Amino acid sequence: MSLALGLVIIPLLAALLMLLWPRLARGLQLAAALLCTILATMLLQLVQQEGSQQLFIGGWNPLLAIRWQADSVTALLLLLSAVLHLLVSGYALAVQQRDKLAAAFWPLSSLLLASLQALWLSRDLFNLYVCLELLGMVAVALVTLSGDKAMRPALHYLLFSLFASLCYLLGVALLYGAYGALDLPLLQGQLQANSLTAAALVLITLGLMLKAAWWPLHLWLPAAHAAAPAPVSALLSALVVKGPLFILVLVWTTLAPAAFLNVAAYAFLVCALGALLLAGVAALRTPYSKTLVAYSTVAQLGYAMLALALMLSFNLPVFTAALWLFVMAHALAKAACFLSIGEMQQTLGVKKVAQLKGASQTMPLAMFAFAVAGGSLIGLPPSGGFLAKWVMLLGLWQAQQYFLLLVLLVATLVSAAYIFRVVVLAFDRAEPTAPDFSPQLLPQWLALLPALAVWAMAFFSMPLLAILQQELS
Amino acid sequence: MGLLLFDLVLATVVLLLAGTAIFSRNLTHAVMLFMAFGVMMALAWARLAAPDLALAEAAIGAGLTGALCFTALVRQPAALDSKVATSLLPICFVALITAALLFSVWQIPVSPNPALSHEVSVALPQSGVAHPVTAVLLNFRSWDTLLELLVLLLALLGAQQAQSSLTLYAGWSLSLSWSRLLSPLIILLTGYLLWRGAAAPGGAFQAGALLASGLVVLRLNQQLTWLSWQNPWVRLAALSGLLVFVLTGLFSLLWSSSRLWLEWPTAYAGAVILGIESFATLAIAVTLTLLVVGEPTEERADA
Amino acid sequence: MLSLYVYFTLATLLIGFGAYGVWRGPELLRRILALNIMGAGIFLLMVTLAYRPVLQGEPADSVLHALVLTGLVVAVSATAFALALLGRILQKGKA
Amino acid sequence: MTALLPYLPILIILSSLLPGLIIFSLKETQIKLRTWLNMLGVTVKLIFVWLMWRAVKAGQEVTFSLPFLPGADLVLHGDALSLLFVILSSILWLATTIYAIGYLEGSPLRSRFFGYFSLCVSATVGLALSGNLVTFLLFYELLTLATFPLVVHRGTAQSLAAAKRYLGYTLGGGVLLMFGVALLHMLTQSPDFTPGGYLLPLVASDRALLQLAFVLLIAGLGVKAALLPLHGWLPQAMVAPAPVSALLHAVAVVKAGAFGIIRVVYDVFGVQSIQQLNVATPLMLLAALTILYGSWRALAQQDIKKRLAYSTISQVSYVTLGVAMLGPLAAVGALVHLVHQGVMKITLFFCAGNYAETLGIHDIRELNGVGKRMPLTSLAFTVGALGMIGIPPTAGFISKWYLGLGAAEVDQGWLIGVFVLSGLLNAAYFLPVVYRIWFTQQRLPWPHPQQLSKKLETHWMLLSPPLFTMLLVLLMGLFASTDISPLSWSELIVEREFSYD
Repeated sequence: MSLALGLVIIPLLAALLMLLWPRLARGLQLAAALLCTILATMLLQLVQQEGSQQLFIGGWNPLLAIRWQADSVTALLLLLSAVLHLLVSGYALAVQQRDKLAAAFWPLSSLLLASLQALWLSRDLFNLYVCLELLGMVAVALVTLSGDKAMRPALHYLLFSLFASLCYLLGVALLYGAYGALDLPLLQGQLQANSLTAAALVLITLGLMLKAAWWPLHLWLPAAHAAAPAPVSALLSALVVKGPLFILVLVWTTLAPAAFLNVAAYAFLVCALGALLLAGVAALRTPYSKTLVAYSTVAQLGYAMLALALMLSFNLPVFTAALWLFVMAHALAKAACFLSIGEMQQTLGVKKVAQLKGASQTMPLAMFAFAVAGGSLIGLPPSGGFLAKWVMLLGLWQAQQYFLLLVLLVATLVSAAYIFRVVVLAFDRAEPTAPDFSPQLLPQWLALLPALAVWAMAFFSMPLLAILQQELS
Repeated sequence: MGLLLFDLVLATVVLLLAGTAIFSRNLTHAVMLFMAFGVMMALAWARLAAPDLALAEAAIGAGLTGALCFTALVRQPAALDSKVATSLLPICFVALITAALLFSVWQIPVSPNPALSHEVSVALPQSGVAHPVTAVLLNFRSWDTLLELLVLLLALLGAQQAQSSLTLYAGWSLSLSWSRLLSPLIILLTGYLLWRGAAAPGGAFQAGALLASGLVVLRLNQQLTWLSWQNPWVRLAALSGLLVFVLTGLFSLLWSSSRLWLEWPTAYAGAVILGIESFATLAIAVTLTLLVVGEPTEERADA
Repeated sequence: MLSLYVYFTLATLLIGFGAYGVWRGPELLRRILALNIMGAGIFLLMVTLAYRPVLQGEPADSVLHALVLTGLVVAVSATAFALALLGRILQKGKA
Repeated sequence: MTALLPYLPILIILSSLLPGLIIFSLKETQIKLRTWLNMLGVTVKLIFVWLMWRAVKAGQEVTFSLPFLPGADLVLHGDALSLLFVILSSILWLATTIYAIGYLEGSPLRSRFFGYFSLCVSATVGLALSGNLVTFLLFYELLTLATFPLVVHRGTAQSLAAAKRYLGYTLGGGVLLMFGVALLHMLTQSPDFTPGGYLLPLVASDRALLQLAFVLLIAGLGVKAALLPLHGWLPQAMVAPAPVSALLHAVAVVKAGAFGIIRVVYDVFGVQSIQQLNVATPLMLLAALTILYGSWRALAQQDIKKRLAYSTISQVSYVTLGVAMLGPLAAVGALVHLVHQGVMKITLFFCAGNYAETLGIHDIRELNGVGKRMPLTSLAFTVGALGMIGIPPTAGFISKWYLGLGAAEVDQGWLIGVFVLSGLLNAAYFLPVVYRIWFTQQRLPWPHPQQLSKKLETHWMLLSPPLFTMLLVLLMGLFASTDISPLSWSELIVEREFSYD
């Protein structure tokens, strides 16, 4: 468990030192990111070998202490966030001078990593609240790095986020009032199916859905994610919305009484359908390229919702696997999308989709990164997105959900439509938008890295599925 | 019976204050009503056997938030008359939800699950402090507290990103002599609150908030010009709470036998907690001060 | 005993008022105030919950008190941040 | 030598993939290096293919597998059928590469073009070598992605529209295929392709699901094979440069669909299951309808490439039809037509490209008297056209003959009527063109003549590929009975496919 501790404390300490000595920031950032990636890999190995690890902070009785738990899903998520942090930091380092990235980016992004890692590890309802709040504040602070134009989206984001945390806190308070405990494993199986529990769960779910930007509570997301600087958008879309999702899954799989599962599954299903179809259409229609990617996040989260809904209504392990595969594939692909779109926006000095015309001639690598990442979002083999979709398809055939198969088909085509909306334009040769300055290769390569990582994911499907299966047994 | 009457009156007052704060046409009034609401809230909490919280709410909830709101109010556009849209449908909707919530809240069992409280009283002797709230905050659930300090720091970092060049505290004019007289007193009080926290209501946050109020007053009277984020020592002070917390944790991790995160050896727990609390107080005070007064800028000269 | 229900009700109503204000507040500052009122309602609920043992002659629930204290600091931090953002927005609007 | 054997399939793919990836990074001006890399790739690939051909002929199994999905490894497998397609695409790639180098001389963005060109061939070869459905699906989608930049290469509004339509159809088809493959995977995992299929044990228990899977698979593959309601992308995709059209029509895309149908019918379901599931007749009807429809529409086209495109729609469905008949002779016809049609159609497209590039001719009415100006190209065109109609001794005759025999064998006499009618239509849209070329006088000046060569009628790189493929068309027809002809190879395949029990 000292590995897990390192994963939280190293970025935290690094951030504090960066604040003290801003000059060291870049070096510290890279060192901390590298160290975290190594530690996370070691932790994953450890968990695979020895099973899930636990820690009661301070060594107190489970009732009193805050519990940390590193099971295989947690270990995977820890590794995912460390790796993404490393990749995004690399990109940020490459472009910081050109993009005039504010100095505050370094400590804030390190704090983002620390708070995410703390969230993945925590199994205490109130501690999760603090982590959520922390995550929300870091995210908003990062959005404000864009300066004036980002202030209003940032404030909206903050207000939504605060409201959501309060809903969550109220739910937790009700649960505590009824059952007198905050520790998730302790509460497991304790909850009775009465109106109090229902109210608590509804509030918790509502708050988390708002935070995770689940359709139809996603209204704050496109503006906030589109306003932030590219590396920040990448982190936000890839990781931050996954935090509340993780808690939601925890709550519904461990806490909720069996009697509620069906209703919840239906509610999630409706949201999932809305996200997959309507948010996809919104992505298809928006004129701005970053907003397109942001709407795509909302749409892609629909897959996770769908997986969660199916997980609750059918007791099939494939859906659990599908859920986390979606989360991972989307995180990597979306990071690549935002970085490449950001790179093109910076270099070409444009915001609209239509102005990306001819980008495959002016910035072939960045466009390629976008297309490759988009391929994973669509679910083309052999990408991580394909793996997730494949696993889900198997489950759907097995559960004989023909309507949902149809929905999945349409959703896939919609996502293909909005991805290729950009890619096709990029091949337009008539009057391509001229770059403001000569495109830089290194950042484009760095934007390509997460996209390549997500395609590599498919070739690690066996170990990945093995890890996810370990969780279930 | 008398107590119930008190409760009812208090509840009515609080509710009225909150309602008028939300529905009042004048934003300035709303802010003032909100501050009064905070004070009444503190009263309610004192009534509900939570003196720590009453203290904190008075200092933080009413005082600090109110002060912050006032500074924001100055920047509001002149047209202050506005009206909360009171269309029927949203009101009904919220009322319905509130009713449902009320119904659920009433289901909460009156006699709670005693397990956790029992556990606290059992573990209290090993925690190093006598006051259970402090024990929970800095020992049993110290991880929460560490993260909370981080949240506070983040608020400062975020606010600095949003820092506007114009500072509008010119209206404040407390005389210098007053503030000079006040400051030693405040520091004394802070120390007392902090020390008391180990055994009785009081502690780092209340003390920090108090210290901050003193610093704010001094800062606004053109004293303490060194108090700015640019100054590395100030940064160190603002970070000291977190740094000491983390480093103490790591130190105890290395030296204690069980090697658990944030586990204080029983023998030293009291001292460790007092140490952490002192630095936390300093950090909180500096952070809050910076939050309220912001960065000094050249334009301030005309104040 | 009845007092408990008085405070339960008060807390819930505050939450309702706050939620309405957050939703329909005409100015951003008002929404921030409303959020604080909603938060105060939740904290009040928690304090009331903590008061339950007192009715049975035991000390109040210190864990809940600690949680509320943490929550308060979190809330004030968030409010300060929100107000700073608001200040920047308003200043820009004026300029 | 034997140590190399298991790696042959992956080496065959890499021999075009690696040069492709390197070409992407080349500068526009590094023409020599690019040409050299292209040629090296082709040569190396042909050597590997030859090695594999020897091995398969000797009855050796060549299998390469990587762990991929649970229950479905990434299997590359060299058997007689896959080799047929591999050889076809490798040889035609050689011709098309030479042609493309000549065709694109001096045009911009050639590194990108040749990069994707190589990726496209890698995907095609991978698809041919796929050892199970999941691997096939993977390369099928990669093929879509690799061909899309080629279709859109010109970057005009027209090609953007065509590319969008192409993507819409092919990605839709890909998703349907994926759903079908997932359904089968759920039922039995994805074992390697086996002659005679592996689904027979399930026919009794999961009849409806298997029928659904068949429909999904055929619909997914039918998009690329341009089966009737799914053919809409093909005529539009004509805006691509001529070598791309040649490759799309003759080898890569439409053949990938047809090849997939062959695999699904023979090696996944198997003749017996198909018969028991009663799904062959609808497929047969659809194919017959497509044959007639394509020929009929070709008749009305005045643009040379458009006419050829509709002709492709019609001709590829011969393959589907032959497969759907489920008889051994028809199967021979289908397989051999896969090869013959590819070679003939690529000849025609090369010639059409030559006319357009040398003289600026796009319309059939402008072809008057072109036989005198470009005799060699016109000769190749004529041979190709005659082959398409099915006149002996061209290769086209052989395949149509076997298809007719097959129809008689399975007692579907009406299909012979279809063949005759389609043959007449073919003649009706090809013979007037040939007549114009040779027997009419030039009336108008050439629209846009260019002097591409001092001695020859056009650039040698444009001229030699169609002559080479024309020669192949004749040789395959004349020496159909020899050991190395596609016909005898097809007979070998069918023997292995139909003698599993």
